[in-house]
Amino acid sequence: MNPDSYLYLSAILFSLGALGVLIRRDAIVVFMCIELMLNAANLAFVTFSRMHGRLDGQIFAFFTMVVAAAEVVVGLAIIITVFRTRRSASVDDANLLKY
Amino acid sequence: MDTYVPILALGLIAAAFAIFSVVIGSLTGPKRYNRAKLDSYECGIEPTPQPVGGGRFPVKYYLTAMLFIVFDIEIVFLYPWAVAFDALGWFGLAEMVLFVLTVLVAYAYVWRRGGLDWD
Amino acid sequence: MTNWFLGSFDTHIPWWFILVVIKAVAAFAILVVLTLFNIWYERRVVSFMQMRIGPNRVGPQGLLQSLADGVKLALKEDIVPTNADKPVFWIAPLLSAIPAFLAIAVIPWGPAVSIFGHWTTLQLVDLPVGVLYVLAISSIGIYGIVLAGWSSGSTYPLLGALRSSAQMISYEVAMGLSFAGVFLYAGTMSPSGIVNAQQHGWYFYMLPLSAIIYIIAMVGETNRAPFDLPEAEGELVGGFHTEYSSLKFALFFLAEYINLVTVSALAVTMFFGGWRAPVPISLWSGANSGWYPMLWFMIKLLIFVFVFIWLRGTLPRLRYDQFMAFGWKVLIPVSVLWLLVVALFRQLRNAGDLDRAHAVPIGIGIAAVFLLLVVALEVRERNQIRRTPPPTVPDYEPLAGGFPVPPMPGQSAPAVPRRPQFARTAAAPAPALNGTTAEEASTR
Amino acid sequence: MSAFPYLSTTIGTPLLGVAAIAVLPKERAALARPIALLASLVALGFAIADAVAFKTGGPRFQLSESYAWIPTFHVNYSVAVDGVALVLILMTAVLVPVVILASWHDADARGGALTPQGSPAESKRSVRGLFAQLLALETLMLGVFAATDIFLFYVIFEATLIPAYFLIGSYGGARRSYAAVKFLLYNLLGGLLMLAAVIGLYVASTHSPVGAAFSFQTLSKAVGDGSLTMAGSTEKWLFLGFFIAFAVKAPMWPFHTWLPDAASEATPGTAVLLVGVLDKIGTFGMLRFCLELFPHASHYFTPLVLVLAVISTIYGALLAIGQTDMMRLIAYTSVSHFGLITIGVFALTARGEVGATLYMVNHGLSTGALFLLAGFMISRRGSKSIDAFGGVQKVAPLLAGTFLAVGLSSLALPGLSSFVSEFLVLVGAFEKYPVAAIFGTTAIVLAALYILWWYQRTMTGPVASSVEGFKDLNRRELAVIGPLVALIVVLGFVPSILTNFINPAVSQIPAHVQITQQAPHSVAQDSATQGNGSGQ
Amino acid sequence: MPSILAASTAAASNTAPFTAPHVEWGKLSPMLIVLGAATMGVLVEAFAPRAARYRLQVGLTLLALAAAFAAVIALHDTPTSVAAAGAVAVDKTTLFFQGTILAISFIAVLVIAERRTEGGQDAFAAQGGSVPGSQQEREAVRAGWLTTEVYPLVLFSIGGMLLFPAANDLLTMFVALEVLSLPLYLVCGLARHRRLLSQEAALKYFLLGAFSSAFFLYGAALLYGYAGSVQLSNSDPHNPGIAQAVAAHAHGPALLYTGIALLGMGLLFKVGAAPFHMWTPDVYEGAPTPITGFMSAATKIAAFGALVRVLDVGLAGSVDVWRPVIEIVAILTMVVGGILALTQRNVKRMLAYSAILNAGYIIMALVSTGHDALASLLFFLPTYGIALVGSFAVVTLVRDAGGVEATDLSRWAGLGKSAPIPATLMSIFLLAFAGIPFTSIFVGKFAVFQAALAAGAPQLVIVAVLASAVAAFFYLRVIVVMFFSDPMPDGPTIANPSIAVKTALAVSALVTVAMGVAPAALLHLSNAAAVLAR
Repeated sequence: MNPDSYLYLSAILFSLGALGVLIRRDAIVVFMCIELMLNAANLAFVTFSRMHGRLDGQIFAFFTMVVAAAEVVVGLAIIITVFRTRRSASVDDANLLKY
Repeated sequence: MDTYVPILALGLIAAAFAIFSVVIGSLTGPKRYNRAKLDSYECGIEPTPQPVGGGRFPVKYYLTAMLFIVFDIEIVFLYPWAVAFDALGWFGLAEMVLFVLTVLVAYAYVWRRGGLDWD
Repeated sequence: MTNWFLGSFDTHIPWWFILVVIKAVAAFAILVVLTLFNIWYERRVVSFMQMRIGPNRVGPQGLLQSLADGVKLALKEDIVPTNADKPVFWIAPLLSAIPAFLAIAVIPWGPAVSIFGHWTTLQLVDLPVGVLYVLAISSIGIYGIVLAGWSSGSTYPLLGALRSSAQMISYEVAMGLSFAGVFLYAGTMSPSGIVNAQQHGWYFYMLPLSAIIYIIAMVGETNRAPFDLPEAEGELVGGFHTEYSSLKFALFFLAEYINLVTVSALAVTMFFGGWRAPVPISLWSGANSGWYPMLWFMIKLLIFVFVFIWLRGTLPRLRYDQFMAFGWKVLIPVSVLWLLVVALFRQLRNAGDLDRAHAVPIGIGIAAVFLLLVVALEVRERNQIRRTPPPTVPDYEPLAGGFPVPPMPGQSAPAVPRRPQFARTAAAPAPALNGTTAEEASTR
Repeated sequence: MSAFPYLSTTIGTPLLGVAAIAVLPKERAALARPIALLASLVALGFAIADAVAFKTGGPRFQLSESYAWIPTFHVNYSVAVDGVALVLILMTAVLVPVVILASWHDADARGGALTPQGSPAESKRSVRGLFAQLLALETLMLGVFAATDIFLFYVIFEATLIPAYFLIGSYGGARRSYAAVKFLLYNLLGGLLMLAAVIGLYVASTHSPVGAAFSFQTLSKAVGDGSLTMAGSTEKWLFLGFFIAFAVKAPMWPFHTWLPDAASEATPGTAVLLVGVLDKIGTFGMLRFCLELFPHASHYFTPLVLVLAVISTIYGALLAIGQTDMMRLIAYTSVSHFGLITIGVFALTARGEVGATLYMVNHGLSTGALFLLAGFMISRRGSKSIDAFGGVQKVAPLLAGTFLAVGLSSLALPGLSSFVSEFLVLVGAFEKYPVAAIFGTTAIVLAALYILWWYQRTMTGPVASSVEGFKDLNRRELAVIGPLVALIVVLGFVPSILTNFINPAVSQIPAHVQITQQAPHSVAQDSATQGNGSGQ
Repeated sequence: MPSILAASTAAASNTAPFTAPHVEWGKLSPMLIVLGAATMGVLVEAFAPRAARYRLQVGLTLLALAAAFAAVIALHDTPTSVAAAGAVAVDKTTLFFQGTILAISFIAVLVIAERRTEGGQDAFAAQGGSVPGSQQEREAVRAGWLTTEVYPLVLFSIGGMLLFPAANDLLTMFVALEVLSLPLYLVCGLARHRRLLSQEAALKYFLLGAFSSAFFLYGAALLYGYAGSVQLSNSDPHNPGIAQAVAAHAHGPALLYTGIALLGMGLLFKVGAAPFHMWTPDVYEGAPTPITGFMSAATKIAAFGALVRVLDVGLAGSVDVWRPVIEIVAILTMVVGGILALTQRNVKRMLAYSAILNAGYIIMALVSTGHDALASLLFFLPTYGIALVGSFAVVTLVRDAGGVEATDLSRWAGLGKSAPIPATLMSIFLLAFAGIPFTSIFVGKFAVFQAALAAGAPQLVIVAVLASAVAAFFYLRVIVVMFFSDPMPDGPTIANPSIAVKTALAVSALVTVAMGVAPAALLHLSNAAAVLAR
């Protein structure tokens, strides 16, 4: 199978994620979109890894997973704290710092 | 890709069966409208109005989810290490001990601070 | 070669594909049949344990009872509550059932056999990462449960779903850790490779603790008694599927029983030699070839199912906090440390520093230390509980909060009826919100 | 390198005073005044010693010291004086003790001279702060004239802003913070442009056979002998960088607007230092750096500069006539005078340069004295407005007399110091740029107008009711103003005291610009691309 | 397609015999000390009694930082090399960055550990997870709890910062980026006062930070696709790194260009360069002020270290591609920082925009891959960082009633009279930011401008000069308010800090002035340190 297809898929996923971050307002959804971007990068890494016949791309993917997990932990903690305080996870409601 | 064809086949069969069941279940059964029947079940008393999803979850569940992620990631690293263990030798063992100890430090912290207690 | 059955097919269809279809259909059929059988099996065995008879009317020995139940369910009204999130409510049972079927795909039921003259293994597909596949697929099933609970728009299902997901992910950690030891010994993640590696000894005695942990964890994973808290009828009225009826409910039921089979099959594969014949029979050279291994596998599988039923029949349900504490505070640390011990042993042996003569005493020593550690933890826990002074109970107020209430433990109702103390009702002390007493918190 | 570090000693003495004041305990704060006076007098002594040690027939730069400071950028702490720098150092050293004496009570509890109402919030001002900052400013002013390393010069040039800023902002009048900010921003912007130019010069030197250098002597020599050549446009940009900084400093139209505010809001003492000394850095910089480092560009931009200078001269004088605020009036006269100095600098004749340099000193003395006298009057009356005075000469004849003498010096009456310099400037300019000289001459007429009118409105006529009970100059004030008047008179008759030093230093400058003008790298070459530069 | 893992396991167990990589523990010791101490800190949290934790944590943190600094010193003449199988470059630049980060962190931790200004409590929430204003929070405050987890978190972050500029492959760099960022996201949300603001800051920082790290990651993926390696540089011809691939024009440039762009976005976010600066003011304002000081300085240093390594080592071959972009970013950053700072009435926000502006100056030094440019960057960063820490430390001292920091500029009126020492210190820092001579940042600016001009970017210098003039205005405004206006009757009180904070302030101010008066030593050091392992 042509690896280019995977790259296209990964680029589409990444763009979707980035778009989601920019237009969605719910912190959790924004966060999910970021995770989607990370996973898109992972897909790209694995594809390139296969194209180059080298393993370091896969190792990178592993580490990305770890980082994504750590991000989930930290992010969830922050979002829940804000959520518990404001009873809303909308980014728009977090407006105390509006310029 | 061929490897996954059998799984796909099994998946198609299972999906066909499951969808068939869900659809047929809604067709074969009787339909007798009753407002109380369609209410949420709360042991017969008037259900408490609440949003879908029940609003807020106890924070404990999130904590469990976070801990799970941490350990699951540990496992992600354990598996390839375990499979390649014989080739890695002492180096692999030492690195993994270091890694596991680090995770255990976090684990000890969570334990001591009551993160594992479910009240 | 012409065949009455296959002759009707276009001859261009490759053989491997036909085999795949046959095996897939067979796997599906086996699972469905096993489910029907297991439901009956469970009811009969539990009845036996409870000195009852159990289903015995429909079919010989009541064997067709499950089928009858299924038909009955299909004829029941399919209720979708008003509060439910409709699409998700529909999808959830599918999400639960389909992965359940899929998980079985990588389990080897036997070695290579000849089907219509073509050699093939009795395994739908031999993935090199088969075990990972099972873990991955089975975790999709959790989505089904969570979404079912969430989409019902009702309190009990939601709580059940949350509990269920928390429980499954908690025990999945221990489960995953117990597998690591097997991989370490087998050097592969392929189920068939693991079975092959058990040629000279099953892993349940080479890795006893792993096996035990897995068996405990698999009960937790399947939400079965004594770990059936998500469905706890007494507390949650059935948990996540409270609002489900008709065949949607049946699908959850089906999924649960298929999962039962899957985890049992995995246990057999990982720790009990897979399709390999047990010791006395394995002395016969033909035992591990042909179609016989499937028989051994089936027997082992049914023994595991029996164990499940046995547990349900004899053990009471755990309290949720005990259950979570057991998973997080016992299973996980023990399995992590155990894994390191196993690795150390393995490496010592690989490096040639360890021969069998030393291994046994060292092994026993480590096991003893382990045991001591577990006991010490347990003792410590209990001491702590004992040392914690009983919470100071506020005086009994018959009308606390404006309603007549019965006395709490530690309180006593006034001996003689007397004038109610209305003046005091207003000043009911607020309970601590975080649920920890100051003293307990200060030790953290 | 001389055996005794004359210049460093001179520069460092006030700094010692700062240190001494800094360690004063709070309750002995009043001691800051004598300490400051002592330090500045010692510095004056050292400055005179410098002048004595300076050999008028010797090489241009003398008393030089040089120590590596930032080797990475080839920056040295190198100081040396030529005649121009020496006379300016002398002027600074003279003015600072005078200012300190004049500022004796500026930090008192009842506010400075400009806030007689003494609003209650304007309570305490730090005595130690005032005198420490005056001394710090003196150090920097002495240093900036002595610096021969361009980086060092720039650094001190910018650093002078800080004490000046706080002096204006902390001790000035009601709108002092506005004035201080305006002062600092104008000068900082100019300074930053200069910084860019300094760096540009350094980079240019890096690429030349001279090698990376900041030394003024090295660079000007290299420019002179053609070993450091810059692309025409580069040189013009660098010139502009330096020039705008200096033009802001020596307030030149249209960069002058900060000066009236700063001068009128500052205390008289600060105003003296500001206009008398700090602004001289601008004209000093033009004379030394613009002309000698960028001869082609200087030549190229001379018409533009002269036009601006002439505008400054006339504009400043006209506005001075219209002022009712005495401090602002003096500030505008300074704009006018600086225009004349600039004409002298850019006349590119020996007479012009000498005249300009001499003018710098004389202007410092006469304008300084004017500010101080105005300060004395304001402190008595509590108003800066000219209209608030009248007939002062009847109640305070000494004050009026000195005022007249100083004022006449400011309008360049022959026999008083400014006359010599103004004459030299105009003659020098006339040799090459007669039109500019003619326009410049009108300033003399206008100067007579504003000085005499001012005198007439405040000193003569019937005694205004508010002026009754005016005390004449007291002893401290006499000690302040006396030496300045004496110097004005002496220099009016014996300008050669200074011109002996100045002449050799500036004599080569016109030649320097002329010679390099014929260098193969002609200005005309780039005039096509840089045509907008001349602007006329 | 065979599975990922199958391939890797097969490769590991069958085809190639595994040779254990050589890990040069000694060369990694600064990072190991800090991260090890951070782990210890977690254990302290777990096992030490509550009363003893604060002392233990602060001691441990400071000790670790000192030890790591000593390790950096001990390593100072190790030859330029690559350690840990090519993952970490141990060269002079790395050591310089590490030493700087450690020194600045040490000072910052002194401020973070301050308890006297709040009457025995530090700047952090008594209990991070409790809802602001809830009964639970009140109880935690009454019990006098301290979130001592801050110290291990800060140490982890420092560990990441030490690794960030040292990373010689994108994987290590990515991990370092996250180790650096994740703890910071958390501590940002832990301010004792104005919790809601703080939590929102944490949320914004987290979301935008994660967003940018996703860009970094995808950029790394594309560069990996281009070069077939994640190593920035590898001289082994069988295993060429990105630099070698760029030099050899390995593949089509599309992957390279896109990769550079995405990677650059991720890194520029961390330094707070426009147009990726949006988080800076909010986070600086919302975070606990001692943390703001710490992260504004240390993060910036580390991130510039990484930028330098990526651009100068990995992508030096395609300098023509990224240089115009860097120039535009520098200009944009200076313009945005300068102009928006003008409109601020809050000291912390003003300092945030000034940090953006200063980031613009530093980016100027990136336009050239030459030695001088790097050296100027190396000089600028520590001097700027230390002044930044000092200025935020002063902000922590000015308190309104109730212990809330008075960050509104109008509240600072007359501070020069009511509290001359803090006001003078603040003025020193502000004048330094404004680039007044005889302060360290003046020399830094000079160096950077000189490097940019020498690299043929006069337009940058012009913009920088104009931006400096604009900047002077808003720095001066603070000084004007402090010194030239009269104190308010209900003005803020000035906390009397502990000796530690006094030391930190004194050291910051002293360094700021000393490096302006006698910068030769540090310049010499930064010149000597401008050596990258390529």
